[in-house]
Order: sequence, then structure tokens, then C-alpha cells
Amino acid sequence: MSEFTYRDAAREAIRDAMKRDARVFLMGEDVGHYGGCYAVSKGLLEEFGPERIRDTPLSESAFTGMGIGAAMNGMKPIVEIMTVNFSLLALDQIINNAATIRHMSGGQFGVPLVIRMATGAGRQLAAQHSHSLEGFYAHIPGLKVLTPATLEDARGMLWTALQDPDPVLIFEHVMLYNMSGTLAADAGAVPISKAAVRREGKDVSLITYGGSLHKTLAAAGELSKSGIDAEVVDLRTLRPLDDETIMGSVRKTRRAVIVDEGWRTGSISAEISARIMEQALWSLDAPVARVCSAEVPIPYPRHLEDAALPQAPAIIAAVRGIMA
Amino acid sequence: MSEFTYRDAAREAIRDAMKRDARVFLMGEDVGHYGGCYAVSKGLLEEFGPERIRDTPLSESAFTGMGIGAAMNGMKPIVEIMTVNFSLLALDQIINNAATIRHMSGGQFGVPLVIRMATGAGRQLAAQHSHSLEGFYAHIPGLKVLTPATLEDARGMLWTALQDPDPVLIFEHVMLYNMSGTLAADAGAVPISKAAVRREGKDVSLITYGGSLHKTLAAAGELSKSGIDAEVVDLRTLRPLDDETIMGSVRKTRRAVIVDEGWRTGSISAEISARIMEQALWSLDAPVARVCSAEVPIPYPRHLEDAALPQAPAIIAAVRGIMA
Amino acid sequence: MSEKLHLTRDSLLDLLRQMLRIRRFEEKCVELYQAEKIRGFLHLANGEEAICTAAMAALTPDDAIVATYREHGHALVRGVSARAIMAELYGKVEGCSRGRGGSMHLFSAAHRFYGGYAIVGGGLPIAAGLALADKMQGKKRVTACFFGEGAAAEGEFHETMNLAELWKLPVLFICENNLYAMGTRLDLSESETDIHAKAQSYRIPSQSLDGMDVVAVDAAVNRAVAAIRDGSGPQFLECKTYRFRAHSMFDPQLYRSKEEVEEWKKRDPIPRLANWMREAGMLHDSDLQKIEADVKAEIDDAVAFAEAGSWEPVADLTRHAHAEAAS
Amino acid sequence: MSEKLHLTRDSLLDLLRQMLRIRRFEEKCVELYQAEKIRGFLHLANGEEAICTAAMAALTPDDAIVATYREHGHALVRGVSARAIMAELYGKVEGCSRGRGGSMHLFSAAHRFYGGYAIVGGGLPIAAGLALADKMQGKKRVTACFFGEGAAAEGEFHETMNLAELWKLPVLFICENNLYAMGTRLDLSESETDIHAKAQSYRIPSQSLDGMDVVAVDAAVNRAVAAIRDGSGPQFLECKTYRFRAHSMFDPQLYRSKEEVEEWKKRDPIPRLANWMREAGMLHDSDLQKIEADVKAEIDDAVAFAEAGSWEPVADLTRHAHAEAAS
Ligand SMILES: Cc1ncc(C[n+]2csc(CCOP(=O)(O)OP(=O)(O)O)c2C)c(N)n1
Ligand SMILES: Cc1ncc(C[n+]2csc(CCOP(=O)(O)OP(=O)(O)O)c2C)c(N)n1
Ligand SMILES: [Mg+2]
Ligand SMILES: [Mg+2]
Repeated sequence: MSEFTYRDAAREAIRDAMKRDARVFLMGEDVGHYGGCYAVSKGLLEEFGPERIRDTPLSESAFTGMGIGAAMNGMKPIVEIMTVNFSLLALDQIINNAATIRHMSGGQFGVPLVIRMATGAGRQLAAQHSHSLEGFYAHIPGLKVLTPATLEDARGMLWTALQDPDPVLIFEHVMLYNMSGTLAADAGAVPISKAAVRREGKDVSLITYGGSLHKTLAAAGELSKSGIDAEVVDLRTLRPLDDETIMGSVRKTRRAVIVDEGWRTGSISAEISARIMEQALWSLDAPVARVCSAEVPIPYPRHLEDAALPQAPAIIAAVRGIMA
Repeated sequence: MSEFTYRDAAREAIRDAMKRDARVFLMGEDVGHYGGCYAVSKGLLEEFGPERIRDTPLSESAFTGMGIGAAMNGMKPIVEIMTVNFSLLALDQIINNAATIRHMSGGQFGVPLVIRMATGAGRQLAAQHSHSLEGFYAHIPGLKVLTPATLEDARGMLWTALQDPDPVLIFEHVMLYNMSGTLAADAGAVPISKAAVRREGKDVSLITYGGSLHKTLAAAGELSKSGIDAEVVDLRTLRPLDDETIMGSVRKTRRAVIVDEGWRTGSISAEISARIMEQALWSLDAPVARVCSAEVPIPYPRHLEDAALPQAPAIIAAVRGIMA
Repeated sequence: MSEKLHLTRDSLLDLLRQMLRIRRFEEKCVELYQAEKIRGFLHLANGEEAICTAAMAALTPDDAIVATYREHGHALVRGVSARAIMAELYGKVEGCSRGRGGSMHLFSAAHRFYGGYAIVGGGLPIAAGLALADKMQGKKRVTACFFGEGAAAEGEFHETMNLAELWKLPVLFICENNLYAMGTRLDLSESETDIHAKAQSYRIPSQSLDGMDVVAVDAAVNRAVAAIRDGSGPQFLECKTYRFRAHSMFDPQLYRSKEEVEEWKKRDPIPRLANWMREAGMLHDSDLQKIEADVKAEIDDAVAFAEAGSWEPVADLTRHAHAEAAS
Repeated sequence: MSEKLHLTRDSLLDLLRQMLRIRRFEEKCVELYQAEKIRGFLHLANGEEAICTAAMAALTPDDAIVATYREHGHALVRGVSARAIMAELYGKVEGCSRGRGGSMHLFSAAHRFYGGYAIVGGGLPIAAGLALADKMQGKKRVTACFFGEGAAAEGEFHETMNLAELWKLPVLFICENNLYAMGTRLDLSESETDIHAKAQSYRIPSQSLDGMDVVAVDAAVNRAVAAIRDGSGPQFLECKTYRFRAHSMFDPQLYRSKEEVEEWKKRDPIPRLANWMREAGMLHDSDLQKIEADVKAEIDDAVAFAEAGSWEPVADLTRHAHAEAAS
């Protein structure tokens, strides 16, 4: 066991993959000489050299598309798009090519590409640097969408993703990079097919992922003081969703609140609510509630940004609202 | 009253707007000399000249961004992006600029821009030309999203959209262009704030929009033969959603099936289901059901494409499923 | 005709045969479209056959191909069977993309034919990525990337040109400049209409040539491929050509005159090569008759194959969205 | 110093004053960031002040400005008050964007300051669109678009250059080439490192100049603006400069040496102009002291104003996502 940050865990995952598989390489803006915009790849250029740690120009569409091509031709690229906000410039490649090539080719060509990007708000970066669009990516057939929220998952999801024959997107929430904790010395690959119950409870299911997990756990802690025993489900993977774990929890607690940093309308929280409607309606003692981001571009000032995002008090209020 | 196609109606809407307001102009690929990829703008170049009917290079991001700039500086541009599939190349401009500028500027600058694009499948155009992403756009604060499904709306929504001080996206379903019918000689602007009940019914609410409206009406006709009286709600506007009309219908019929050509997971149908859960759960006699596109890139062969999209038989089956 | 030097009569005959295969195949496609056997978008390359024909002759089976939605000829000359292509146009399981892709999305792993891409410019980064993988793996392969001049306006063109040269990737960019992007004439869409000069602005060795002269294209491609194999980085060839038919089956061609089309038809690469070979005594009517007969037989057989092909069961609808568990 | 011709002592003094306003304002920003009064990303332009200073002097209030996230100086010299900018950096309602935008998103309708954009390259199409609107409305205005050399790699740069020249739009593109995009040196990101040559490849009249020489920039911008007003279409100026400080407050600057930074500091545009004016007998210590004192007073006042500013009520959170019903 040793002290680690989420950032360290993400870096270790890359180092480990680079060492274990010569086909793996990292490509993106400032991953090399700068050390990574969030310092995830710091030191890797020195360790692996410029052939495998590739600084790219500001050309999101081209280097993402090149990752697709390289993946189709024997390599295992890790493309880093600095943040999900800039991934909009590469969306054509991700949706029209990465997600469709296997299908369009009748299964002949696969795209074993991993794309990592930072997501989320909380650093007062305002309207163009604070999106949470992982829920949108989860709408696209052909993609897998991972949202590591713990050190174990930051450390372990990458290798599993690299073994996947299809494109996998990994979203690292910007507020998690400095989160520290301990990580087993032998920490390694983790499965990506199951959601995780991070806290057992019997009264209500709090379903969340990514940066919102920790706010949700905090809310659950608060609720326990007033005798409400909340279960916290970390989705971990947004596509495909693990219905079994979600419904299992909801059928047990008969109540659910979904916490999602995406803008409320059309966020992944809506899909989860709809699935509960379809698969577990008769088990519900109350309507499924959602705590999401306000329907506004993220404002710069701290107090307004805080107000725009899901926070523990709002989660607690939502739970009380459906416990009543 | 005169015989019109949806295409004619869309063209009339543009002609009328160009004549009434000198600030209006049309810009996009092949809107001029070619006559529009779906012939919507045929003849307009001859009528209004190249200054106001502007053929652009294949530069979706730039000409969409230029529409934003022109809208901020006194003009009322109509940007045509041939199809939603190509709009992914302009998404940075639409989401990071058009949707955020008013907010980022504290309300000082508005973007009265209208972007028209074709959407949907059904013409055997395969995986890169058949997306229905209007539901995703409906996730973005700062945008309005319109989906005209009738001649009246194809004719009337554009002018209303042009009066809006904020960016409005209009999605024209490719399967509607040849739909013909009659249009009042004085047909003009229509409100965009309300959904429309296209068929009154008491047993179940079929909630849909765009290209799926007509399949849904057909299904409702079939159902009536077996004594099921379905109400059909045409959303018309996906953002903002008209909760009042939706909930009004659901509270009346106590059952709902949402029909949406988007891929099921994370489609706008999920948001509607979630809102019914939140606002009308206790009025429901059955879980809200969804009929959406299969989770696969759209295949080329007719039989597989048909199977991938919502069709009347599936809608009927879904209704029977919740009437049981 | 220029630089015929290294070409033997046999290789010239083969160029002629290949161009005719494409021409006749696509003429058949028109019939089949009208008969509603082929649906969706169908983009024909009548008039442009010399480019892919000459290019494929210079490439080895080890090289990779990336093409557009106007790629029947590219696939055919690359070696994908007329049967597999025709079955694909029918949407049958026996098609080269199992019927899933149709005309715009021909793929064939066996031929390293990495596909027809229908988002203009979208294939360029993929081609550069294929080349990057070859370079990182120390393979002396070339990736040939075909695209129309309209793609030069897309941001992806710019980004890819820069990265290909910056990283000295083994890509051969072949621009099929047929003067129009759908209905938009080059000078209405580009401030600099000299496409090959654009490539030079990224320091990519670039050349503009007559794409209606199969021998000239052959020579240029051979030179470019040799340079790329030497490891000097990407090369760019602008081949000036013309599309004799409509952009797709839906195009009323309001944007150009019949006269212009007729003018260009005089430069049709097929009679051009045939006549020149005749004059050089390398082609006799009997040769041509033989080729036409063989081609017709091949196409008839392809149609029969497609007709006899099978529809993928609807139960398999969601297949190929993801890899299938290795069994 | 080159081409001082049309510059009087007063105008030179004003250029000096403006550059000092930016320098001191941003030095204060560093303090305030450390004091956590300013948050988020903060990008300073120490060393680059000559460019926006000279440019703004050549533009009229009728012209429009589009800038990046590194735009404090642009807004300040354009006339947006130090108060309104500082309040914006604090996130107060009194800020030039009502506190909603912060450092990266300064806007001011009154100054036709169309904003700081934080998606690299994202402002270019908007600038071209502003210019298109002016042209269509027959207005003889110029839109000045500032961006870093890193933006030249983006597809939007390519698309915008082509459209601006194709449609002869009245845009002045000003590339602030400080040799690095975050930590990526130009030669690691561009196959053609001569930025001004890129603009020429679209046939845009283009010039490269010393961005550390405020007088040279002033002359070039005046020439370019005059040409644009004559209706000849866009112009492009590449101003070679250097960022003395980190990219943002989070940058450890692993990618460049202290020596390199020190070398460039010798070319600091402020002492450079001051010394030259001194030698020319146009500047005395008393002048400089006066300017420094005025600037200090202005900045202290701005900080006091920002401190005294108010926080927008949380109840107003969702305001400005859409226009508010005219009341
Ligand atoms: C990004 C994108 N925008 C628009 C289209 C619609 N479209 C299909 S082909 C085409 C013209 C392309 O012209 P060019 O690149 O010259 O190739 P050509 O068709 O002439 O062979 C257009 C506009 C598209 N497929 N992709
Ligand atoms: C599209 C996009 N990609 C990446 C970033 C992150 N980023 C912010 S500034 C910057 C460097 C830009 O360099 P340059 O254009 O030279 O401007 P400079 O910062 O040097 O003034 C990067 C990569 C961004 N903001 N937008
Ligand atoms: Mg063309
Ligand atoms: Mg720079």
C-alpha cells in the first residue's frame, strides 16, 4: 500500500501499459514536453521517448482520426484529448468513424482505440471549459464509455480498455486528479462491465458516477445521521449500463435519486430513470429523482459554479423529498 | 389552398423570410448553383443572387462560425448544414460559441442565428448519413431545437425562429421532403412554444416528433380498429420541451409510449420518460414505453434499415404491451 | 502520351482492361439503380478511371488504400472481386462489407482496402494513422489516400497535411480534382485553386498532372511511391480529371453546361489510351473485343452472384456494432 | 526602430503608457491570483504587449475586435476600463461580462469587443462572420482577429483563411506568434514554421514582423487596415513575440530554458521603446514616473472597485442562457 493521487494512478496505468505492450503509445497535445495539461503524463516522455509519447499540434480531429487509423493497423493508441470540451472538434472522427467502422465493414475492421479526456467543472473555468458530455457519448452505438471515480479504477480501467477490440472513451473528472489515497502495490486491471455498490444501504439508491461519486458519498454520510440509510451505486461504465446492478439496488431500496453532473435535460440520468421506469416501476415507492447541473453554461464565479453543479445539500434535499 | 410538398413549404419559408427582411441570407454547401442537396433552395440563387444565397466550400465549422459572427453583427443568417451527420464538424462552433456567447458575455451579445439541417434515416444511406442527433442538441442550454413534422410547421417555424434572439436549430427529416398536402394560401409563422395534439384519444398517449409522427399516426389508425383510442402528441420543439402538453395528455390517458428515431440509450425519449416519472408518476396505469432506433449504426440494406428504425408495427406492439 | 517508358504492351493492355472494367461495371450500376436493385447514394466515376487504375498498378498488396464514397473503381482494380462489390451494392451478405455498407462503404481486409468514407475529408486522418502505424512498426508500406478536391476545404485536410509532413509519414495523397464538389465549382470554393500548391505549403512534395492520361498518372505514382518507400515522408499528387456523369443519381446538374461535359468527354482516358496504343500498333480490334467480352462476362457473373446472394437475417440486426466474442 | 515617421511624441508616449498599463495590470493579477481573488485559468501576456497596443491605436471605435483567452491587454487598450476588467477577473457583477466569463471571456459591446474565446481557433470564424456582416451591410469597418500561432494548426484556421480571402472579407488577422502553444514549440507542431507563409498560401496579403517593436507593429497595422478599408479583402500580420511568463498559473515551464526566457527579455518591448525615446530625447525620467504613477493609481482604483463589487445573486443562476423578455 502506498500513498497515491488519482493523477498518479492514471499515470501508472499508462506507464504500466506502455511497458507491457510495445504497441501502446500516447498521443495528444502537450502530453510530452509540457508533461500533460493535468500533469498525468509527466515524466513519460523522458521514460519512453518521443516516438511513444507524441506531442501533437492543436489538431484534435486529425490526431484522433490518426489514432483510429493506427488502431486499425496493429497499434494500440491512447489518444489524449485535453478535455471533453475540445473533443467536439474531433467528434466527427469519434462518431462517424471510430464508432461505425466495424459495422460499416461488416466486422472486418476493428478500432481498438482508447481516448482519454478530462471532463467536468469545479475549477472556475467557465462556459467553454466545464462541460460534462460523457453522457452524450454514451448515446453512441459502437463506443464504450468509462468514468473512473476511484484510484483503483483510474489505475485499472485503462489496461482493460486497451484489451477491448472496440473504441473505449475514458473520462477523468478534473476534480479528482488531486484526490489521494492508498493503492495496493499490486493494483492492476479491473473489470469494466459492472457497476459498483460503493456504500450499502436499504432506504434509497443514490446512483451516480465520476466526479459526483464523492459528493454523493458525503451526502449519504449526512443522511445516515438522520437515520436514512442510503446505498450508493457508482455506475463506472456509462455505456453499456449495468442494468442488473442498478435494478438490483432499486428493487431493494424501492427509491432512487440519480446524481449526474450533466445538464439535466437529456443527461444520462434521464436514461437511467427511464430504464427504472421500464424495468422496476412496480418496485418503486416514490418517483425516481434527479440531481443534475442547472440548464445554463457554467458561470465563472465560484458561488455560481457551485450552484450550477450537483452538491451534497441538493442530493440530501432530493432524498428527503422522496422519503417524505 | 394549393398542393405543396414539405420541400416546397421549407423553400417558401426561406423565400418569404428573404423578401420580408433584408438581413436574412442563406449560407451553406450547394444551396445555390446546385439547388440544395435536397432541392429545398432550388431557384433561390436566381431569385436573390449570390450575395444572399451563398454557396460555401466544404467547411462546416467555419461557415457555421461565420453565421454566428454575422448574427452578432446585425444580420439574420440561415446556415444550412446539409445533414446532421456533417454538423459534427461544426459542433464546436454550435456548442462552445453559439450556445454560450450570450451567457459568457453576461447578456451583452446575442446570436440570432438559425441553422437548418436534414436529419434521420430511411433512404438507405448507411452508417455515416443516417443519424438522428436532434435529441443530443436538445441537451444544450442556450439552444432551441425545432423539428417540423408537417407542412404548416415547415412553412411556419422558420420565421418564428428568425425572430428569436438566440440560436435556433431546425431539423428537417429526410423522409418528409416529398410528403405532399395542401397549405393555406396565407400560411405563415407558427408558434414554436407548444407541442401539438395531432390526434385526440383517451386510451394511450403516443408522444413523438419529426419523421416518426406519420408512422405514429398510422399506428394510431391501426389501433383504433382494435378499439384502442390513441392520442398522438407531436412535440414540435425538443428544447424547450412543452411539459404541460405532455403531462396533460398522459394524465388523461394514464399511459404513454414515446416514439423517437434516436438510438434508444440517451435519446430524448429518455428525458420525456424521466419527466413523466417526475411529474405524473401517480397518474400512470402502466410503465411508459419507448420505441426507438436499435443500438446499431444504420445498416444499408432496406430490410435491416427498416428493422433498425421505429415502425408502426413496433409502436402497436408497444401499446398492446402496456394496455394488457 | 508521356513517359510510357517502363510500360510494356501487356501492362498497357492491363491498364486499358482495368479502366474498361470500371466503366462497364458502373454503367451496369446505372441500370441496376434504375431497376431499384441498388439503392441509397450511388456515386459514379465515369471519366476518372485512369487515376485509381494507374495508382493501384504501382502499389503492392502490402500497401493500404483509403478511398471515398466514389470508390467502386478503386476496389475493383485493387482486386476486390466484381462479385463482392456488386453483392455489396445489392446489400447482400456476400458483399465485401457483408451488405452493411453499400456503395459508399466498400471494405476488404484481404486487400488492405481500408474503406470508402462518406464524410468528406474524414478518410485523410485515418490514412495518416495507418501510415503512422506502419512507420512505428518499421514496415516499408505505403498508404494511398484518395479524395476529391472538395475535401481540400475541410479543416481535416489542413490538419492531416501538417501532421503527415511533420511526422514524415508514408502516405501518398491522391487528389482526384474533377473541378466540382457536388455543384460547387472549384473557383467558387477556393481562394487558391491550385490544389497541388496547397500541399506544397506544408512542404509536402507535390505535383499536378493530367488525370485523363493513365500513362502519366502511372509514371507519377511510381515515382511518388518510390520516394515514400525511401522514407522521405508523404507525397501529394493532384490529378486533374472530370466527372462525366452526375454527382449522384439525384443530381440534376444545373451547375454545368452540356458543352462543358462534351468538351471533357473528348479527353476520355479510355479511348485516349486505346487510340494511342492502336497508333503504336499495340492494340488491335480483336484485343479490344476480347477485353470487352471478358469484362461483360465478369460483370454478368457478378450480377448473377449478387442476385443469388442472401439477405442477412433481421435477427442479426445489431451485429457488428461491437466485436463478437471470439468463438 | 523602424518607420516611426507618422508617430508624434505624444502618440509614442501613449504607446508606452498603454504597454505599461497592461504590464502593471497583469503583474497585479499575479498577486491577486496568489491571494485567490482571481481563480480559474489566468493567461498573462507579459512581453507581448506591443502587439495589441499598436493594433488598437490603428483601429477606430467602429471596428470590431475578436481575441483569445490571453486578452486582458487587448480589452484594456481597446478602452474597456481597468475597473470593469478587474471586476470581471473577480467574478463580480460589475465586471465587463457581469462576472460570468472571467479572465478568458472578456466582452464589451460598447467597445465592439466581441470577446475572448478559449477554444483555440474558435474565434477566427466568428471574426470572419462579423466582417461578412459589415461587408453585406456596406459598412467600411474592419474586424481585427487576434490569435496565437498554435491556432494555425487547427482546421478552423484553414477554413477561415480560405473563406475570408474567397469572399474578400474585411478582416485583419493578427497572429501573436510567441513560439509556444502551451509547452509545444512551433517546430514540434508545424511542418511549415513560417506562419505568414501559410496565410499567403490562401492568397492573403501577409507580412511577418518583429512583435517586440511597437513602432514596427504600428506601421504594419496602419498599412494593413488602410488596405482593408479600401475593400481589397483580408490582411494577415504575423507578429513574432515571446511570453515571458508561464502559459497559465499552472505551468511548470519544463519545456523551455531560463536562458531562452532571459534572452527574450532583453527584447522587452517596453524598455525598448522607452530607451529609444530617451535617446531621441522624447522621454524623460519625469515622464516615466508620471506614467507609472498614473498607472498605479488606475490599477489600485480598479482593485478597490473590484473588491467593492457585488456577487450576482444565486437566484439569478440561469440568467443569460437565453435573452430575457424585453421589459
Ligand atoms: C463533411 C461533409 N460535408 C458534405 C457532404 C456532402 N457531400 C458529399 S460528396 C460532396 C462533394 C465532395 O466533392 P469532392 O471532394 O470534390 O469529391 P467528388 O464528389 O467530386 O469526387 C458533398 C458536399 C459530405 N458527405 N461530407
Ligand atoms: C481546441 C483547443 N485545444 C486545446 C486547448 C488548450 N489550450 C489552451 S491555450 C493552448 C495553447 C495555444 O497556443 P497559442 O495558440 O500559440 O496561443 P498562446 O497561448 O501561445 O497565446 C492550448 C493547447 C484549447 N483551449 N482549445
Ligand atoms: Mg470534386
Ligand atoms: Mg503561442
